[in-house]
Amino acid sequence: MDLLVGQLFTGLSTGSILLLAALGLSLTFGQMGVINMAHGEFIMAGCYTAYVTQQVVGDAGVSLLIALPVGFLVGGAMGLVLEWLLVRHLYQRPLDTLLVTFGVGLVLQQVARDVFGAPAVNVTVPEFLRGGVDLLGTAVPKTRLFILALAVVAVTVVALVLRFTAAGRRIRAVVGNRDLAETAGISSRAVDAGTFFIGSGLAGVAGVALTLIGSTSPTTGQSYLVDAFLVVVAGGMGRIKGAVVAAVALGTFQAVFETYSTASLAKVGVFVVIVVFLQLRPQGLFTLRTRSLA
Amino acid sequence: MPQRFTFHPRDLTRSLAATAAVTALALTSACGSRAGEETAAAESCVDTSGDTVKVGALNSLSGTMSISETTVRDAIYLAVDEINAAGGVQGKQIEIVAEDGASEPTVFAEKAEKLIREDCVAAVFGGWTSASRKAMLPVFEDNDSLLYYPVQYEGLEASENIFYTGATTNQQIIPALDYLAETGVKSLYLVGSDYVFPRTANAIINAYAADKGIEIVGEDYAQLGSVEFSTIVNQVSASGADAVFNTLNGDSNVAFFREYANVGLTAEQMPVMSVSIAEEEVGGIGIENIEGQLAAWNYYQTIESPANTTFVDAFKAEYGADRVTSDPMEAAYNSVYLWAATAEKAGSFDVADIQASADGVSFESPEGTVVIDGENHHVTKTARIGEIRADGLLYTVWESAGAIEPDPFLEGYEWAADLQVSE
Amino acid sequence: MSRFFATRAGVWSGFGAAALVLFGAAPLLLSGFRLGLLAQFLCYAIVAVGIGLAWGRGGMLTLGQGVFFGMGAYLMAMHMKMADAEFRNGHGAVPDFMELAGIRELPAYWVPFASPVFTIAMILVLPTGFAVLLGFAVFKRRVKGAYFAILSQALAGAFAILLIGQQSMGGFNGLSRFRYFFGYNLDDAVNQQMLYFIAAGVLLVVVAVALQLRRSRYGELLVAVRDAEERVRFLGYDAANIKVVAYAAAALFAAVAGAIFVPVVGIISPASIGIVPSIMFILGVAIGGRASLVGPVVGALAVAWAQTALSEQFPSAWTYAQGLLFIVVIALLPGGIASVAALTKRFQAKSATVEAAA
Amino acid sequence: MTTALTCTNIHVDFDGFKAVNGVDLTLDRGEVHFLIGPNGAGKTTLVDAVTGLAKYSGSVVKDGVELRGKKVHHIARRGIGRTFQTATVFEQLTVAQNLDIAAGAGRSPWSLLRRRTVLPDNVVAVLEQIGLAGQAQTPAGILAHGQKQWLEIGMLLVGDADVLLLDEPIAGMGHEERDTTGRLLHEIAETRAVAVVEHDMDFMRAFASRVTVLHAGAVLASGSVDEVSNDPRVQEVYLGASHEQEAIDAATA
Repeated sequence: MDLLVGQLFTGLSTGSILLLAALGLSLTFGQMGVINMAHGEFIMAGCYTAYVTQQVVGDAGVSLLIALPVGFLVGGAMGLVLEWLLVRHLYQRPLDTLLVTFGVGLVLQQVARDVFGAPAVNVTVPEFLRGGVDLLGTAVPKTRLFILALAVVAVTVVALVLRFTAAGRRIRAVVGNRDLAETAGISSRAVDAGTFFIGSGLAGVAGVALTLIGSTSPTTGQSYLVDAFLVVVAGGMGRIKGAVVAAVALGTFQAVFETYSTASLAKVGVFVVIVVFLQLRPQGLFTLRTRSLA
Repeated sequence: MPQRFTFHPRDLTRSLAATAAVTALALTSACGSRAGEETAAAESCVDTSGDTVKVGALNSLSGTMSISETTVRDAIYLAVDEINAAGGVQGKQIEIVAEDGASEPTVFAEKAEKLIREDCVAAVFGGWTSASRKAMLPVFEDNDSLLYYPVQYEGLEASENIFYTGATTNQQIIPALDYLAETGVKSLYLVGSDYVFPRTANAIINAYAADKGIEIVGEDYAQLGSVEFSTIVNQVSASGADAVFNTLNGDSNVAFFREYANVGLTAEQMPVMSVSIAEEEVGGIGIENIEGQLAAWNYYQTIESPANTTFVDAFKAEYGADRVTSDPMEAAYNSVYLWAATAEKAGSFDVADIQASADGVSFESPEGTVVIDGENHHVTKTARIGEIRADGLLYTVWESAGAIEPDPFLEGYEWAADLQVSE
Repeated sequence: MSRFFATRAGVWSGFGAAALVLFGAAPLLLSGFRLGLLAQFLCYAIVAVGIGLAWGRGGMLTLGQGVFFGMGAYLMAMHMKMADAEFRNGHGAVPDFMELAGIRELPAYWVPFASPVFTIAMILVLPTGFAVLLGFAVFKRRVKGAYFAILSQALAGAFAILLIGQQSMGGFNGLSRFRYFFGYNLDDAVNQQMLYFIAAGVLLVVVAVALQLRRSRYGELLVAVRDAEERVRFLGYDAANIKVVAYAAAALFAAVAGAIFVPVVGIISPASIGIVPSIMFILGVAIGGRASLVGPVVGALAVAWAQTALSEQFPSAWTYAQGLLFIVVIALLPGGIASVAALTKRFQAKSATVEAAA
Repeated sequence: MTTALTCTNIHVDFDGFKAVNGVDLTLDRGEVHFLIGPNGAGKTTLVDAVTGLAKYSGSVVKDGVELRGKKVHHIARRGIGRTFQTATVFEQLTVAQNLDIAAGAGRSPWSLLRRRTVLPDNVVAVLEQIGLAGQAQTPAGILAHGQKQWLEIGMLLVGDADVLLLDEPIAGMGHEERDTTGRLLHEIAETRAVAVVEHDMDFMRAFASRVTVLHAGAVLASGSVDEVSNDPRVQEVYLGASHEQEAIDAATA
């Protein structure tokens, strides 16, 4: 019984981690069709932001609160540079974007290795997040609750921004119909750059948060990237709602499957489920219908 | 009237046939010896006529394993520099040819072959993962050359062409179990990464536990590099085991210990015995998450002996005061000295002479005296249980009575009869 | 130049020159070790030809060729381990690595691989069949572009993880320590050269097959599907079938390359077939020129050579170089080296006309 | 004059938006049948439905065979060809290769895997018919805009389509080209049914055998050019005949 409650929470928690990692992708890949393989390295940049902030500030709690917005800016700034230097020249060639950003990811990993060294560095968990709280007889780590809450906040903010702000309406307009948006006087250049900034910034935030539970090393981002892409693929292009449902579903599936089998087989199982699922709904859970022939 | 195209050839059936014919011809003219026939052994090209002798250092300088393997390389260089400063081996200066194994077994195999056949080195030092050793083994056997392998491993291997200077299972796993049994542990939870070492180690632990009446309450494997330990820690926590035996590798340890501490498990309640966490790894995990936990090795930086003081001082002088020394580094350092001592004893760098003279060669190493076993090419080692303390270093809390003879096939343990394999 | 190579005489002389270099010059000039290395690189080149077909001509960016490469390699490795065990300990003996893993009974699915004929048949059929099934599953549902790329990449990851978990397939360590290749001693230098010849011969055959596929009506159709899939569908073709053929051919090439790779290198492990090795296959193809025939071969050889030559001196610099190559070549030179040749030719032609006019 | 295609009570629903709402349409061989109507009237969606791209309810029957539920390429193989608003040809391939591919949907795998030695007779004939015989070896990508449209029509002809659904075939053409295209359409229609989605009213007047006006997903009127332009409901939709051109400009913007 304890284990069951624990596992259900684990599913939710794994889902929230996936969601945090995938939310930025859902914007850049989903809304813009850009496959940013360096997204994982932006997450890693967030991790190291948390590390550096902690080295400077000292107190783990204060530095976490500072690192979250700073991580957003660091990730966002890297995203802007990437968009401006490379991605904007490749909007017509999505597959090439994938390979180019993979190259960027390789370079960033090596930069991290040369700057911070190859071994993992330690980001101390603040006192108020240590230990667990009792939930129906199971100890649930506070760090995971924090990440769950952060994921909820991030999704809510992104959804509100998209729905209610002028910038968000512009983004949705460009996604819906780029040409029409242009004729309506929306600069799709600025919108693209802005979307990339937000998406990459979210990766930075995810990185800061993930230092609470995982390691901070040059290869950290890699461990989240493929799963995050699968979330976006299963969730459907351009749909935050889809990403949320897919992340929680995949997280729960993984956690439950792992209880009755091994972690390795659970990973393989996730892949099989996604391929089968795409047979049923090739465009993902939720789709935007357009009349274009692409 | 149909219009003719300007394309010329019809199709390539004929060129295909021709290619196949050329290949077949080349093949029939090129067949060598078949199974069962003797193959002429590859001629060794080692040249020691000058005043230097070449050795290879083969470690991963790039890729995931570079974290660990670069430290081993530093130790190898330190030993070589010391030996050279003291006059070299048989009066010859040692010259290192360095190669990058790139964390990939195929690259290890390729580079080992290059070191032997192109660079003509007398011996190679390096390798870390069992996968890399398994990849290199046939290369060293086929070319009849020598590898000195410095990392603790899962045992069940003894090649004429490899010297194993790290611990085999009866010098690390079994003493760790003895220690746990002595401290009254009655039930164990096994957590490991999904590869050969943890699986073999856990097979041994299961056999040991069956014999000694210890209950194994769980056995879980995480994918290598996995950082999601919620499920496993939940299960560990729910199991109520007396202790955890941890054979996780690399970044997984970071995530595991964080999760472990976060659900409120402590070293007092449920100690974790780790066999892959050394001084280098503690920093990344965060001392607050792992303080008080146990490790099983043969060497710690904190060992108090003249030989170790010399080693640690020399290492810090060379590579910086903030650097730490660890078990695999020490074993690599020893391996160079053991090779040099064997060559001195044999009066030759020839592989056959080294193999013949190896038995009984000893070295006053930082961990104590180590002696080569000529039979299985492993070395005697003292087992030590270490506790991780607040300064991030490991301190000996228990050590075996004297050096333990290497027994890679566990022939001296009756309860391990089912694990033994025919070599 | 390229005109010439489009003629029959050109094709013949191209193949002739390649055969001369591979079968004549290389064995004479290279040491046994270097020749073995070249054989390994040729295996990568065989994979590259298939990627050139699927990606360059068919527009399917397959980031999971490691799966098919690995299938071919593991199937061959299974046979070689079986043959080895049989030779040492008689029929039905358990291969050495299984003993180490505590497996005392030969798993049933290993048994048929004692037969060389069965093994070769499986190498040709199994990966290709899997590619056909998977291809139908995704292409019929019109999963394409980035979706396909990411799925194929996830497939490579899942396959590697699956293998790591299988102790009866060697787990993380993979399969190694082979002694015989269809009865021939692998430590004999003559037999090592024979393996090189096989690799070289297979590469020429694969290039010839790819050439035929490109120049046939099918090849034109494939380009048509790449550039305007819907148009092809509205002309009455099932575009999925067309794509599946190229995808399966690429899978077959990769599987054959894997099967040769194992005796040449002496080990196959999950580290050689996962996500990163799979994407590295792409690098050579991109550099050489994805849409050209010989470009992927040249690119794959160049990248493998550069990796070997540079990584030992500058391990950190090589990683930067890899990353920068991806960025620079794909962003600025999507046609690869092959397009440089075409560009200079056009430039020369232009200056020639200018001169003629003057 | 025989009926080639009969559409009955076609409905297309995009997430609640009724793009086509109960359309009946008959295409006869020997006619150039124009489909007109303001933007969003459902013209292209109707073509999408008939060719299998959009899901619909209702019935489309060609030569006695129900097409609903068949896959795109099966419908195409039954002789229904379409073009797109922007001419879609294989730009990397030559004109002759484009036509050869279009002619070969029924080829056996074996002949596909071999090289083409001579051009099929029907390809040669169509090259003449669409006026591109001189450009047979030109890559389609560098053809003029109008030539691409002709090539796309030619691709349907060599594929033996006898129902041609053409989406704005004269978009971007000059006067002379329009007339050539119009004559070509009539030549084609001698043995086939041709439907043209078009905004250009002059072109429609000059070449339509029959006109169907769609509005808000339904048929507003159908008949000869005169009948339709005298229909008051049609005039209302187009804001009166005198303002016709402005209305069209607005509609095409």
